[in-house]
Amino acid sequence: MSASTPDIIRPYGDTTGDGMVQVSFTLPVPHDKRAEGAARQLAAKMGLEPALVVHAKAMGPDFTFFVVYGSAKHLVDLRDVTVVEREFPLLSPAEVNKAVKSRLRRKLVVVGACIGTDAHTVGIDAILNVKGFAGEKGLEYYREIRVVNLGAQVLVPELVARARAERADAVMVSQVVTQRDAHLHNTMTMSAAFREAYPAGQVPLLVVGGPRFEEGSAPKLGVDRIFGRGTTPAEVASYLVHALTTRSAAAAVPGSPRPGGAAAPSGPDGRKQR
Amino acid sequence: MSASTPDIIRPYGDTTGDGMVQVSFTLPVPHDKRAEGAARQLAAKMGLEPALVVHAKAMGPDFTFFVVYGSAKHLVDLRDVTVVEREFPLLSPAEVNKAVKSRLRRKLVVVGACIGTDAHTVGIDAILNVKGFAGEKGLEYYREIRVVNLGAQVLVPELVARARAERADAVMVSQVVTQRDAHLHNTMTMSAAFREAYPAGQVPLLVVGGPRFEEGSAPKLGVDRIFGRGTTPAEVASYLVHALTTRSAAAAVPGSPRPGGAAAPSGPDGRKQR
Amino acid sequence: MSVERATLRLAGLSGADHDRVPWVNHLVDAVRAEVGLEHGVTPPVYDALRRGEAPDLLTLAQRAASGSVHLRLPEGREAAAARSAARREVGRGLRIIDKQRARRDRLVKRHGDPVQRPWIYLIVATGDIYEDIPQAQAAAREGADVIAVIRSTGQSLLDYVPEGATREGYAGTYATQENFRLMRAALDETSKELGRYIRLTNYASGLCMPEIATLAGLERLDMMLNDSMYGILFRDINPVRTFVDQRFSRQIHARAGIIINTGEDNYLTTADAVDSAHTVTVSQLLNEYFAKEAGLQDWQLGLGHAFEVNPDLPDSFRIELAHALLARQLFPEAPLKWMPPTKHMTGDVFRGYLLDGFFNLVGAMTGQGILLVGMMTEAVVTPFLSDRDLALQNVRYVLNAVGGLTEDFHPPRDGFIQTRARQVLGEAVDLLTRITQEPGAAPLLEAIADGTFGLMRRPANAGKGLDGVVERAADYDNPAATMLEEGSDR
Amino acid sequence: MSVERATLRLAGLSGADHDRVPWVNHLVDAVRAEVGLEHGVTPPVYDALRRGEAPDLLTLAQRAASGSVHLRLPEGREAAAARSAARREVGRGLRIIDKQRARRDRLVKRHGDPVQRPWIYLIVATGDIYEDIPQAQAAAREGADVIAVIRSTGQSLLDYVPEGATREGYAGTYATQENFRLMRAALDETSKELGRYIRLTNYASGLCMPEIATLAGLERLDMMLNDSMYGILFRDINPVRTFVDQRFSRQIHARAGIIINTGEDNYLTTADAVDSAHTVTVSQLLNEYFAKEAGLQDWQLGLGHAFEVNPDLPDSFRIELAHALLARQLFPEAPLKWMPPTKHMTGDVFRGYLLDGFFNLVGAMTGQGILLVGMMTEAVVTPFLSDRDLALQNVRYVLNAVGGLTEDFHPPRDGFIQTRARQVLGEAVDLLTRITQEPGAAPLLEAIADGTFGLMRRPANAGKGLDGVVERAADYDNPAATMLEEGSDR
Ligand code: B12
Ligand code: B12
Ligand SMILES: Cc1ncc(COP(=O)(O)O)c(C=O)c1O
Ligand SMILES: Cc1ncc(COP(=O)(O)O)c(C=O)c1O
Repeated sequence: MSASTPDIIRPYGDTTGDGMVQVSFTLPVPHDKRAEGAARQLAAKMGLEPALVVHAKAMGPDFTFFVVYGSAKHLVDLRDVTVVEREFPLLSPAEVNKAVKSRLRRKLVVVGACIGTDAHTVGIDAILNVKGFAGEKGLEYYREIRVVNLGAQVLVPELVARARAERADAVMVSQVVTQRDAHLHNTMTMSAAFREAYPAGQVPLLVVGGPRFEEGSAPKLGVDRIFGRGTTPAEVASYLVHALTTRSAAAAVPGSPRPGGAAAPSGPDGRKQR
Repeated sequence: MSASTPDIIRPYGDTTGDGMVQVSFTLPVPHDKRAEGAARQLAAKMGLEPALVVHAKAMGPDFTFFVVYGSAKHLVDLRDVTVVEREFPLLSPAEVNKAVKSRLRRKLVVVGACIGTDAHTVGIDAILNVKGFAGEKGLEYYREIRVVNLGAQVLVPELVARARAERADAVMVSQVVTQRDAHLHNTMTMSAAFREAYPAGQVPLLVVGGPRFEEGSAPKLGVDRIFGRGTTPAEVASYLVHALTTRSAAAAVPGSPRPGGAAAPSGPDGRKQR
Repeated sequence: MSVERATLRLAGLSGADHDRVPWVNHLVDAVRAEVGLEHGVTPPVYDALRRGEAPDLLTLAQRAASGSVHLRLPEGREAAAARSAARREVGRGLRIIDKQRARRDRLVKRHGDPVQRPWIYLIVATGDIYEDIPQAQAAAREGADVIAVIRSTGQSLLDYVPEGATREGYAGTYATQENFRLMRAALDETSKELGRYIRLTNYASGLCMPEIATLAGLERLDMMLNDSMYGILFRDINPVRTFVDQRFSRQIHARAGIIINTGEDNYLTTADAVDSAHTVTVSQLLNEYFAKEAGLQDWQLGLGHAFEVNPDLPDSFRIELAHALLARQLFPEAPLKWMPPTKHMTGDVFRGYLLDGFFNLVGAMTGQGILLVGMMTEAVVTPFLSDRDLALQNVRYVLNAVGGLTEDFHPPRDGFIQTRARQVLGEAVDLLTRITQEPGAAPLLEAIADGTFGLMRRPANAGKGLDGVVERAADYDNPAATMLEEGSDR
Repeated sequence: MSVERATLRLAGLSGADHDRVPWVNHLVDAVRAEVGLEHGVTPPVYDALRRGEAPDLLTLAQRAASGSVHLRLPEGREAAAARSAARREVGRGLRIIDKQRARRDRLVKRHGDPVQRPWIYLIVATGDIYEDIPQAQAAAREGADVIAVIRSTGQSLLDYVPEGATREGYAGTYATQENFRLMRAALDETSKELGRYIRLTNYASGLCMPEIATLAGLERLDMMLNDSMYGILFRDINPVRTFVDQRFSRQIHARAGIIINTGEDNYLTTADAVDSAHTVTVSQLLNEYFAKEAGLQDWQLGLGHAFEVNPDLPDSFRIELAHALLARQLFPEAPLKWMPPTKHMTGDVFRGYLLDGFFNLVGAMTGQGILLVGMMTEAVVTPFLSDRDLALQNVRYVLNAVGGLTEDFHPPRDGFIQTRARQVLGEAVDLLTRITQEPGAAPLLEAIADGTFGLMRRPANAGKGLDGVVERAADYDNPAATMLEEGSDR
C-alpha cells in the first residue's frame, strides 16, 4: 500500500476509489418527503453520487437533521496541494538564544495579547509562559527573548501603544473565538492599526495564532504569519529568529520585499499597505 | 419560523443562511501537512467555503481520517425537488379486500422472495407475514390476497417459474445487501428474466423493496415500483390494488401505457422492453 | 457603582439615550461628579425630584445627562424625606420581583417541574435573540428543562447594560432587559405547550453584576450564573468590587427565588482536573458560605463542578465518579450543577459524543441536580441546532437506559473511588487551613492576591472596575440594600 | 458428503479444474456415482490408487473428472490395504494440523497474548482479499486482537469450496485455502511488528463446514464461527447434514486448538432480545454439550450472546447487564463472545457510536472473553476503514477509563439485575424440559421440526444439502474420523 501514493486520489471507504464520504447537516424545512428530496439535492450539488440519505429526523416542526453517505465524484489532485512547509529550520532554545545574540545583538522583544473581547489565553500562554506546551518551555524561558504578555481582552490601541513603548520586534496575537468571523475582523483591525501607527517598513512582525485560522490566509489578514492548532513554542521561536534576521538582512537592500512566504508584498486585493 | 418556507434554502448550523455542514472521510495518504491540504481541496470541491479541518488522525501509515466543518455554498431550490408522492390512496385491509373482490373477482396472488444470495428476510417478512410491521398486519392477513413467500436466496429462474405456476399478479422482491451494487444487479437480472419469460404486457407487477434503493430509480431497474425504509404493509397492499386495477382498466385499451408513474414505457435508455 | 445603578433600576429607571448609554449610567455618573457616591445615589436623586428638578426619574436622568440639573446632598429633614421617597419607589421594584417569584411558583404548579433529576440544562449562543428564541424552544421540546442564553464575549467588561433586543453578539447574546423579557415570554409559551415549566438562565457577572441580577429578578429569570470569585480570577475585575457586587446580587437572587450556578468548572479549564480537584471543593465551600450570608437557601445553591479529567488517563471515569460523589455528599441539599467535558474535547465529534455519554452517566449515577448538556462540537463551534438535538438524545438514552445503575453501584470503602474522594477532601481542608492562616486583615483577599486560586495573583487594589469602588460614608443609604436585608417590601 | 471431501483434503488433495470445480468434488462425486458413499470415500479411492489407476490422488481426481477411471469397493485384504494407505495419507494432514497448533503455541509464547480481557475482535468485509489484508493489518495496529474475515453472501450454500485468492465477494470475502493462507501470513507479519499474536477467524458453516474447518486447521486459523444449529435455522440446511458435519468440524477444531464462536446473536436479530433471551441460554447449553461431545475444551468455547435489547426500553442497559452476567456465571471457564447491537442501529451514526460505547461497557463490566467490536455504520454499509478505527478508539476509552467500574458493581440479590437473570434462566430450563419431553426418537430433531427455535420449522427430511446426506453402511470407514476419535496421528 505505502511506497508511492498516486497523484490523483479519492476518499476511501473500504475499497480504493470508492469515494465514500459521510455528511451531516440540518435543513430549515419540516421533515417530510420534500425535505428528503432537498437533502438529496444538496448532496448531489456537493458531488455525491450516488448519495443515500441514511437518517432523517425532525427537530421540531421547522428543521430536519440528515445523515448522508455517498460517493464523492471529485478527484483530489495531490499535485495541486500547496503545503506551507515550515520555511525555517527548527532550532533548540540554545540555538535561538545564540542566533538572537549574534544577529540582533540585543534581546528580542515580544509583546503578546488576546485582543478584542476574546479571553481565551490558554493558547497564547502556552506559547509565551515559561510553563510552555507539549513538553516545550515557552518563550519566557529563552534568555534572549523578552516577553510582555498583556493577557486577555486587550484593546488594539492599547496593544499598539505598548508595542511602541516596548520597541517590540514582534507582536503576537491570539484569537480563539471565531463565531461571525470575530477572529478575522479583529486581526484585520489590528494589522491596519499597526500599519497606521508605524512608518512603512518598520511595523513589527505581526504573528497571529489560534485553532481555526485558514492556512494561507496571512496575506489577506495583513499579518506576517499564522500559527494553528498544536503549535509549539519552539516553532514560534525558530520562526521569529528566521523572520527577524532575514528581515534585518533584507532591510539593508531598500525596497526589497519583506521576508516570510506569507508576507508577499501584495494581498489578494493587490495592495498590502493601505 | 414556520408558516411558509422560502423556496431557496441553505443548510442551517445556528443562523439562517450559514450553510454549515459536517463532513468526514478518509484519504489514502499518510497524515502530514499535504494530507490536510488534500482534505481542504476535497472540501473546496464539495463546495465548502470556508472549510475547517477540525480533526485529522493517522490510521496506520497509509490513511488519514478527517472531520471537516464548513459552509456549503450551494443553494437548495425546493422547487426543483421532485417528490414521489404516494400516487394512490391509503386503504384499510377491509377496503383492499373489497376492491380486490369487486375489481379482480378473484384472489390477488403475490409471490415474494429475497433473490440472489441475499438472506435478509426480515424486511419482506415484515410486509408479507401475518405478523406485519409497525403495528400493521402483513399481506397474508388480507382475506383476498394469496401470498406465496419463497424466503431467502431464491434464484431468479426459480422465482420466474413459481410466479408463472402461481399465476402471480405481483412479484415482490427484497434486496438488502448493497455492497458493490448487488441490489441493483440482482434487480435488473430479475426484471430482464420476467420480460423474457412473459409475453409483452403480461409481465406481473414487479415490486422491489429494501432500505437503500434510490428513490426514482424504478424505471432504470425495469420494475414498476420501489419501496424503501419504513414501508408498511398497508402501503404495499394499497399500491397493489391501485396498480392492478388501473392496469386491468388500461388493458382494455390496447397499446395504452402501463400504469404507475414509474412504469413509463421508456426507461432512461429509451426502451423499456428489451 | 453598579449597585447604585441597580437601585435606580429597582426604582423604575430604564432605557438609554440614542448612543445606547443607559439613563441609569447618566444619572449615577452625574451624582458621582457633583456629590460623590459615598452617600448612595438615592439621597441626591430623590432630593432633586422633591425639589422639582424634574417631574420624574427618567426626565431627571435626561436632564442630568445634558448637565442641566442641580444635584446636592440633602440634609436633615430633607434627607429623611428623600430617603423615604426613595424607599417607596425602590420598594415598587422589589414588589415586582416578589410578584414574579409568586408568578413562577404558580406557573410551576400549573405546568409542573421536570419529572426526572438531573434537570437538563442547555445553552443557546447564536448572538441573535431572534435566532436564540426558536432554538431555545426547539431545545425545550426535545427535553431541555433549563435554557441558558450565553452572553456575548466582552459584555462582562462593559460598565453598562446594553438596551433593547439585540442581534449582534459574538459567541453569545447580550444580556439586556428586553432580551430577558422576550426569551422568558417565549419560554412561557413553550412551557404551556409542553406542560412543563421551562427555566431560563443568564449570567450575573462582570462589571454590571448587580444590575443584571436585578433585571433577572424583574423579568423572572429562574437561575443565574453567579460565582463569588469568577470575575476576579477570570476577568481580572477588582476583588473588592466583585465581593460588594456579589453580595447585593445574591441578596436579589435570594429574594427573587433564583437558583445561582457557581463556576467551579472554570478552574479546570486552565488547571488540571486531577491536581486541582480540591480547588473545586474549596470554591464550593466559599460559594456556599457567601451564599448563605446573602440569604440564599440550600435549594438555591447550584454549586458547580465538571467532568474535565483527561480521558486518556487510566480510570479517568472513576476519578470523575469520585469527584462527583464527593460534591454530592458534601452538599446533600443543593441542586449541584454538573458540567460536561470541554478542555479535552477535540474536533473528533464522534469521540466527543461518546465522552458526553459517559459524562451523562456520572451525572445520573451520582444524583446531580442540574446537568449542563455537553456538545459534540465543543472544540469547534458554538452549538449548532443539531448538536443540541443529538446531545439531548444522548442524555435521554443514558438517563433512561443506564440511569438505574445507581442501584448496583456501591463503591467499596477502601476501593479506588472512596479513597480518591477522601484524598481530595483532605487536600481541600489543607488549602482552607492555609488560607485562614494568611497574615493580614482579610485572609481571603490576601490569598487571592497571592495567587492561591488558579495561579492568578489578583491584588485587592487592582483590576478592572476599581474606579467604580467607593468607600461608604457614615450616612450611606441604599433603600434596596436595607429592604433586602430586612426582607421588607415598602 | 463434505466430510468425505474434507477427508480427501486431509489426504492432500487440493486445487480445482479450470471451471474452479475443486478436485475433491470431482472425486467424491465419481465415487458416489460408481460405488456410493455409504462405505466412505477412501476405500474406493485408495483401492484405485493401489491398483494403479493413477500415480497420485490429484491425477486420480483429474481422471475421475473425465470419467476415465474405474472405481470399486475393495473387499477383504484389499480393503484392509486401502484402509491402511488411506490412514497413512490422512494422518499426514492431521500432523500438519498438529504442527500448526504447535506453531501457534510457539508464536503466542514469542509475541504474547493480548494484555487485556476481553480480546478485541474486528471484522473485515471488503469482498477482496487484497483490500482485506491492509485493513486487517491497520485494525491490528489500532488494537484488534482477533480479525474475522466475513464471508461473501451465498458461500454457505455453495456445495464446494472456491479456490485461490479471490477479489469478487459480495459483502464479504470467499473462504478459500489461499485466502486463509494469505491473511494468516500477513497477520503473522503484523504480530511480529506489534509483539502481540493476532488471531484470525473465519466461518465453518454452510454446506462445506467440514472442509472449511479442515482448511482452517491446515492454515492455522485460530477461531472459527461454528454453531450447532445456525445452518439449520438461518440457512435452511438439512438438520441431519448439519449435525453430522458439525460433529466432524468440531473434532477438527478440538484437534487444531481452534476456539469456536457460536451464533446465538442471530436469534436476536429476528426475535426480540427480551422475550427470547432464554433461547440464547438454551442454545449456549446445546452448543456446550455438542462441543464437549466433540472433544472441545472449555477454553475453546466462545459461546455467543449479543447486546440487542431495544435501546428505547427503560433500563435496557441493565437488562443487557443481566443477560451478560447470566452467561458469564453459567460458563465461568468459557471465553464468551459478546456481540454488539445491530438490529437497533440506524443511520444515525452518532447514536450508534454511543450505543456501541455502552455495549463495550457491558463487555468490560461482566468480564467477557471476546468483544466483537460494533460499528457506527452498522445500518448503512459493511465497515469502512475509519469505522473500525473509531470503533477501536471507543473500545479503548471504555476499557481504560470505565472498565474498573467492576469494582463498584454489586447488583443486589433482589435487585433488578439478579431478578432478571433468574427469570431468564427459569425460562431456559422450562424450554429444555419441554424439548426433552418431545415425543419421538430424537427429541431435538423433533423440536427443531416443530419450530421451537426462532419460530422456524425445519423438518429432518428437508432443507438444502439433503441429497448429500448418506446413511453409513456397516463397513463405513473414514480414517480421519477414526484418528480424530482416537487422538492418534498415524
Ligand atoms: C478553556 C476554554 C475557555 C476558558 C478560557 C480560559 C482561559 N484563560 O483561556 C473559559 C471558561 C474562560 C472560556 C470562556 C468562554 N468561551 Co471558551 N473554551 C475553552 C475551551 C474548552 C478550550 C480552549 C483551550 O484552552 N484550548 C487549548 C489551547 C492550548 O489551544 P489553542 O487555544 O488552540 O492554542 C494553540 C494554538 O491554536 C496556537 N495558538 C493560539 N493562540 C496563539 C497565538 C500565537 C501568537 C501563536 C503563535 C499560537 C497560538 O498555539 C496553542 C498551542 O498549540 C474551548 C473548547 C475546546 N475544547 O477547544 C472553548 C471555546 C474556545 N470557548 C468558546 C466560547 C464561545 C467561550 C465564551 C465566549 C462563551 C460565553 N459566551 O460565555 C466564554 C467567554 C470567553 C471570552 N470572552 O472569550 C467557544 C468558541 C466558539 C467559536 N468557535 O467561536 C469554544 C470553541 C467552545 C464552544 N464550542 O462553544 N472558555
Ligand atoms: C438482521 C440482519 C441480519 C440477519 C438476517 C436475518 C433474516 N432472517 O433476515 C443475519 C444475522 C442472518 C444477517 C446476516 C448477514 N448480514 Co445482515 N443485517 C441485519 C441487520 C442487523 C438488520 C436488517 C433488518 O432486519 N432490518 C429490519 C427490516 C424490517 O428493515 P428492511 O430490511 O429495511 O425492510 C423494510 C424496508 O426496506 C421495506 N422492504 C424491504 N424489503 C422489501 C421488499 C418489498 C417487496 C417491499 C414492498 C418492501 C421491502 O419494508 C421493510 C419494512 O419497512 C442489518 C443492519 C441494520 N441495522 O440495518 C444488517 C445488514 C443488512 N447485514 C449486512 C450483511 C453484510 C450481512 C452478511 C452478508 C454478513 C456476512 N458476510 O456474513 C450476512 C449474510 C446474510 C446474507 N447472505 O445475505 C449488511 C449489508 C451491508 C450492505 N449495505 O451491503 C448490514 C447493513 C450490516 C452491515 N453494516 O454490515 N444479517
Ligand atoms: C460563573 C460564571 N460567571 C460568568 C460567566 C460568563 O462569563 P462572562 O462574564 O465573560 O460573560 C461564566 C462563564 O462560563 C461563569 O462560569
Ligand atoms: C454462527 C455463524 N455461522 C456462520 C455465519 C455466516 O453466515 P453464512 O454461513 O451465511 O456465511 C454466521 C453469520 O454471522 C454465524 O453467526
